[in-house]
Amino acid sequence: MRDRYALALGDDALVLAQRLGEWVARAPELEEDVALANIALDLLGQARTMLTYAGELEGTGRDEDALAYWRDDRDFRNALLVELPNGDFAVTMARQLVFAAYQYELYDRLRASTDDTLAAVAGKAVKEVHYHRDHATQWVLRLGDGTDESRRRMVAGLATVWPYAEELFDGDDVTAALSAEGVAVDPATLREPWTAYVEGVLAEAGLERPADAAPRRGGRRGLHTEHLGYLLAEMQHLHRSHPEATW
Amino acid sequence: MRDRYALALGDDALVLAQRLGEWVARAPELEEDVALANIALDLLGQARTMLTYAGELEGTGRDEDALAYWRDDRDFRNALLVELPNGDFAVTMARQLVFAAYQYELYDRLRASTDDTLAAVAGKAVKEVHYHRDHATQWVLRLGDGTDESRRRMVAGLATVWPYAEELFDGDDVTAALSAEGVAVDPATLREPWTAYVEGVLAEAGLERPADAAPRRGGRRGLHTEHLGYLLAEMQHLHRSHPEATW
Amino acid sequence: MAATDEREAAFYAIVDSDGRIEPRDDMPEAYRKTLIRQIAQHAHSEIIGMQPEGNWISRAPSLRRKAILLAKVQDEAGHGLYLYAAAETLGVSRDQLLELLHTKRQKYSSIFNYPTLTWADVGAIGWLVDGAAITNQVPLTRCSYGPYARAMVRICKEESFHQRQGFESLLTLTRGSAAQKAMAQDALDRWWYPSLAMFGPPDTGEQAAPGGHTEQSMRWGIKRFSNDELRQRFVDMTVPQSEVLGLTIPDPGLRWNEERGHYDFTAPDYDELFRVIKGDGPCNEQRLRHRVDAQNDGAWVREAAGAYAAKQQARRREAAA
Amino acid sequence: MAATDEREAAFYAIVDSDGRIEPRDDMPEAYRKTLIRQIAQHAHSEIIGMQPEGNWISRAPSLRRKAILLAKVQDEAGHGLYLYAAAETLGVSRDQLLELLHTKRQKYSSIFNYPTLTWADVGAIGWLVDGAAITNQVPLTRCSYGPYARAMVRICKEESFHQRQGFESLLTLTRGSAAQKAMAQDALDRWWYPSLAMFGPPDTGEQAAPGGHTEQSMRWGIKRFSNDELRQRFVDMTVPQSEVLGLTIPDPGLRWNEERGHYDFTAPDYDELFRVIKGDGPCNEQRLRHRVDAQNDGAWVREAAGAYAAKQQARRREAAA
Repeated sequence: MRDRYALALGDDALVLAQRLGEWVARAPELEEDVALANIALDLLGQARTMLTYAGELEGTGRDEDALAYWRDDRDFRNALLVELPNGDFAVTMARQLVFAAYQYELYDRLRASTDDTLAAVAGKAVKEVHYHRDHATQWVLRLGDGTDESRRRMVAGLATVWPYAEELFDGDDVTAALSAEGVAVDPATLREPWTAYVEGVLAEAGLERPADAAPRRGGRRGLHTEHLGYLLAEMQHLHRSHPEATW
Repeated sequence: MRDRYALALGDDALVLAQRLGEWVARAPELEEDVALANIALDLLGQARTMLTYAGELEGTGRDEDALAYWRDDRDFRNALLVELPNGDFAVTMARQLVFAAYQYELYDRLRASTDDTLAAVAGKAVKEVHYHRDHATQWVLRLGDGTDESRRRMVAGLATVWPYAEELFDGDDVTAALSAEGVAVDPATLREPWTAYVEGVLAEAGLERPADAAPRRGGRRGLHTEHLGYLLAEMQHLHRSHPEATW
Repeated sequence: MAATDEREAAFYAIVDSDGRIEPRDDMPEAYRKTLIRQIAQHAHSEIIGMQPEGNWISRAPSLRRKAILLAKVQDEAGHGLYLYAAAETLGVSRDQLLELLHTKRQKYSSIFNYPTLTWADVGAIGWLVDGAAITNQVPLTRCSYGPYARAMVRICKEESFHQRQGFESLLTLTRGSAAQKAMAQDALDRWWYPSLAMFGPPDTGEQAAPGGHTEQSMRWGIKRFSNDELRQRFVDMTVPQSEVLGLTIPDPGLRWNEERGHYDFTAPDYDELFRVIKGDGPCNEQRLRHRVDAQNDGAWVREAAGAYAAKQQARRREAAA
Repeated sequence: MAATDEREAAFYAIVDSDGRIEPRDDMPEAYRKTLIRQIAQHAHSEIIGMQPEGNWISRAPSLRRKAILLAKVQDEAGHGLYLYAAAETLGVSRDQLLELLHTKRQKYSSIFNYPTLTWADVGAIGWLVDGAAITNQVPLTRCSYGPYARAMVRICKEESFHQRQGFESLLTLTRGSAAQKAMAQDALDRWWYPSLAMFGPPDTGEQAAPGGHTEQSMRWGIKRFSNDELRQRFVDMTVPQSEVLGLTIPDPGLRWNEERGHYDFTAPDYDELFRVIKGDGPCNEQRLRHRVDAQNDGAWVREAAGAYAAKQQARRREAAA
């Protein structure tokens, strides 16, 4: 059961790292090429640790690459939010704010996990994610309170990602059982601090909270958007083409 | 050696069919969804026949799918022109004009091939390609002689694809040997009728022949653009994921 | 007015004798409006329906399947063309109807608001969705409006071809590897209830459509059977096919009822159906956004074609003068 | 003018004693201009150089390699930042320099106008292209302009790390499957001569660069060795490494010359080099288009950041008043 928990956290990080990697050499300025690559690297590191741990826990000999490259999209457990296409920079920053604010609250609490590995990962990740959250916050402020065009785009970006936020706080049988044991964090407990933080940023940026729309969910059960299949085809093609190879 | 000839013709058709398929459900009008799918289907049919024949000739048991799905981009023999991204509708129509006008002259002559299979394929294909050429011609006229914007885009579209035309007329050891035997058509002999046709269309559309730029070539030797790898990753991923499966 | 009554009598005389109303015939305004809405919704479904299947053209796992799929999606575009043309005989233009689609004032079949997640979904759509569509549409080949009835004849013929291809594609999967069989079962699990929901709300009960519409459409000869009759027909046809495939329909309540001579089955979650119709399905926004983007991206092309045609006409006129 | 002469004497005194010129020191205008062009070209090469390798980030065949590659491309962006900052100490802005790049008035290294066709190309770029870059750049850590020399120290350290990673990646391929080994050899076949061409035209002969530039740069302490000296050094360093890899350098003329104490080798096709520099390489247009698109797509973001900063400043000023 812990393997399923580690897998979901690892898949979130892996898929978002893949999306952020698409920005490299196309960011609005050189500093952002550096920053986005840096965030992608942090997430990739988290993903590698989590997937490795998930593989150990399931005990079938699958390592990080077996899990990243040989599962089909129906077996991925990431939230839909992270697989959304990058859109423009405002969509990406809206997604970053929503996700990093969630991940920050998650890892902050997961440091107290009774599972030493999860606690250790969380201890390292929380510092990285603090920076990710800050980076997104700064940009939401700049874009929300910048020019008319940037404000319009920021509003649209938030509206695009907003329906995907709710899934982050969904519990399931895994999180219920593991949080009762003190291993996992009950995602529902993150909603309040997340809301406080995100609404604070929006208020400072002079942006309204997007209108409530029907939440989009399904990723944790392997019911993804049509976007994920393309992301995986690109990511996995070379690895799958040489099944026995070492790289 | 005939297998290499059939492979090059088949790869041209396969890769362009894949590109045109990307237009389906995004064409400028419903009639064009139908027309572009139709052209893609014709090309896919040509590709299947040519790849099947290439597989028979090489005698290693590779069928059309083995050749389409299990070769890497360095082994594809299509001209660079057909792998170019679709761009806007004007880029696609410029590419269609350049390619269909070439393919028409090619298949028109290949009907006289001493190779019965090639002659038969050509006999069927020349009728299809006559329609493709006419379709592209009509659009180049409409866009070139339509609005200011369409003219600007048509000029840009022609400039984009023009450097890739020359490769279509390149011969190599295969075409030299086979055209001497009457099996293949020497590509160089197609340049003159191609030029006459295309320049006629441009003149009627009131468009100038694009300025000469350094020709782009390499596809026939497996030296492709960076675009082909992505096209193949998407096309091949599912098939390669189930190496033993029948579909 | 007497003239109106007389015209109405003539209209009903044709309808009641199972004749065909043709574009130039008199028809009640409500009949015309209902038909436009129905044909337009059908046309919109064809063109939005290109997207979920089109999603797999580039990734089809064999060249043969790629060709079959490409041809199928092309047929859907063709069906859209026939149906918009049929609607145009009632005095609306394709552009007007598209505008109504793009501004959410006309709908398309909610089934296309579900994503195609795996290759097996393409087969499942052919088998189930086209199967349900045919069940709905075959009676319309005898509908009272001539152009619509004739379009339906052609469309049903092609769709039944597609339905067989979908079935055959799934059969190949279920006779293939374990992974392929699992993929097929997973697709059936996801598409079964949405397919049942394609027949619309139940005939009776709380969730039934507000009264009068069905009766009126039946009176006009543009609906021949009730939603539940058609749904039952679809289930009765599909269950034996699922047995040939060796797949399990995800309904523990499914069983043959000897007495009724029909299968009993669990009704779909109509609340979900209404949510998806209202706009909250997984892909509603994506599908409409894609359509509107295609329309907007192509605007300059359509304008150019119009400008060119006008220039050509002027030139011909000049040459003639 | 006497004052000028005096200032020039002070400049040469520093240069000749192997000292460092700092931004506030006097320097000849031609020195400043040459340095700006050289540093800018180097900075542009770093940021254009992100593209060919960036092309494989999404497709890297293991997560470890993906992380290494992402970090490497990030370092290149960082090098671009240091170098633009070094150029800015000479009185030009990054925006001005980017504008010169985007309008083809300044160049970047032609090596990046070749495509990365396979994963092995990423390793080959690390091994050969970074290897050649280091050979060129190590002497620049002692160059006469302080900010440039200091940037080079940091860059060379990171690049030599990248070079080892590229070598190690290729080594894994050559010790892997037959397909992997073939991929590595193919990459070496394609990247060898373009790498040799990175050192520029030969010192002598018809194709030599028109006279004077090299001498002047040497006199100024911003070039320490001739193109052919550096090329020879690169070949001498690389051949033994290719032997460890078990790969064959695609030059039948390559052999150890006992007498010279160097490898003899076939010179690259300088005509091709000039064609690629002129703009006719396989990817010149693609690389520049990608860069200009990124710049244009990001314009609204940079404007917003500027507007926000101005508002914040105004607010602080108001609060202080």
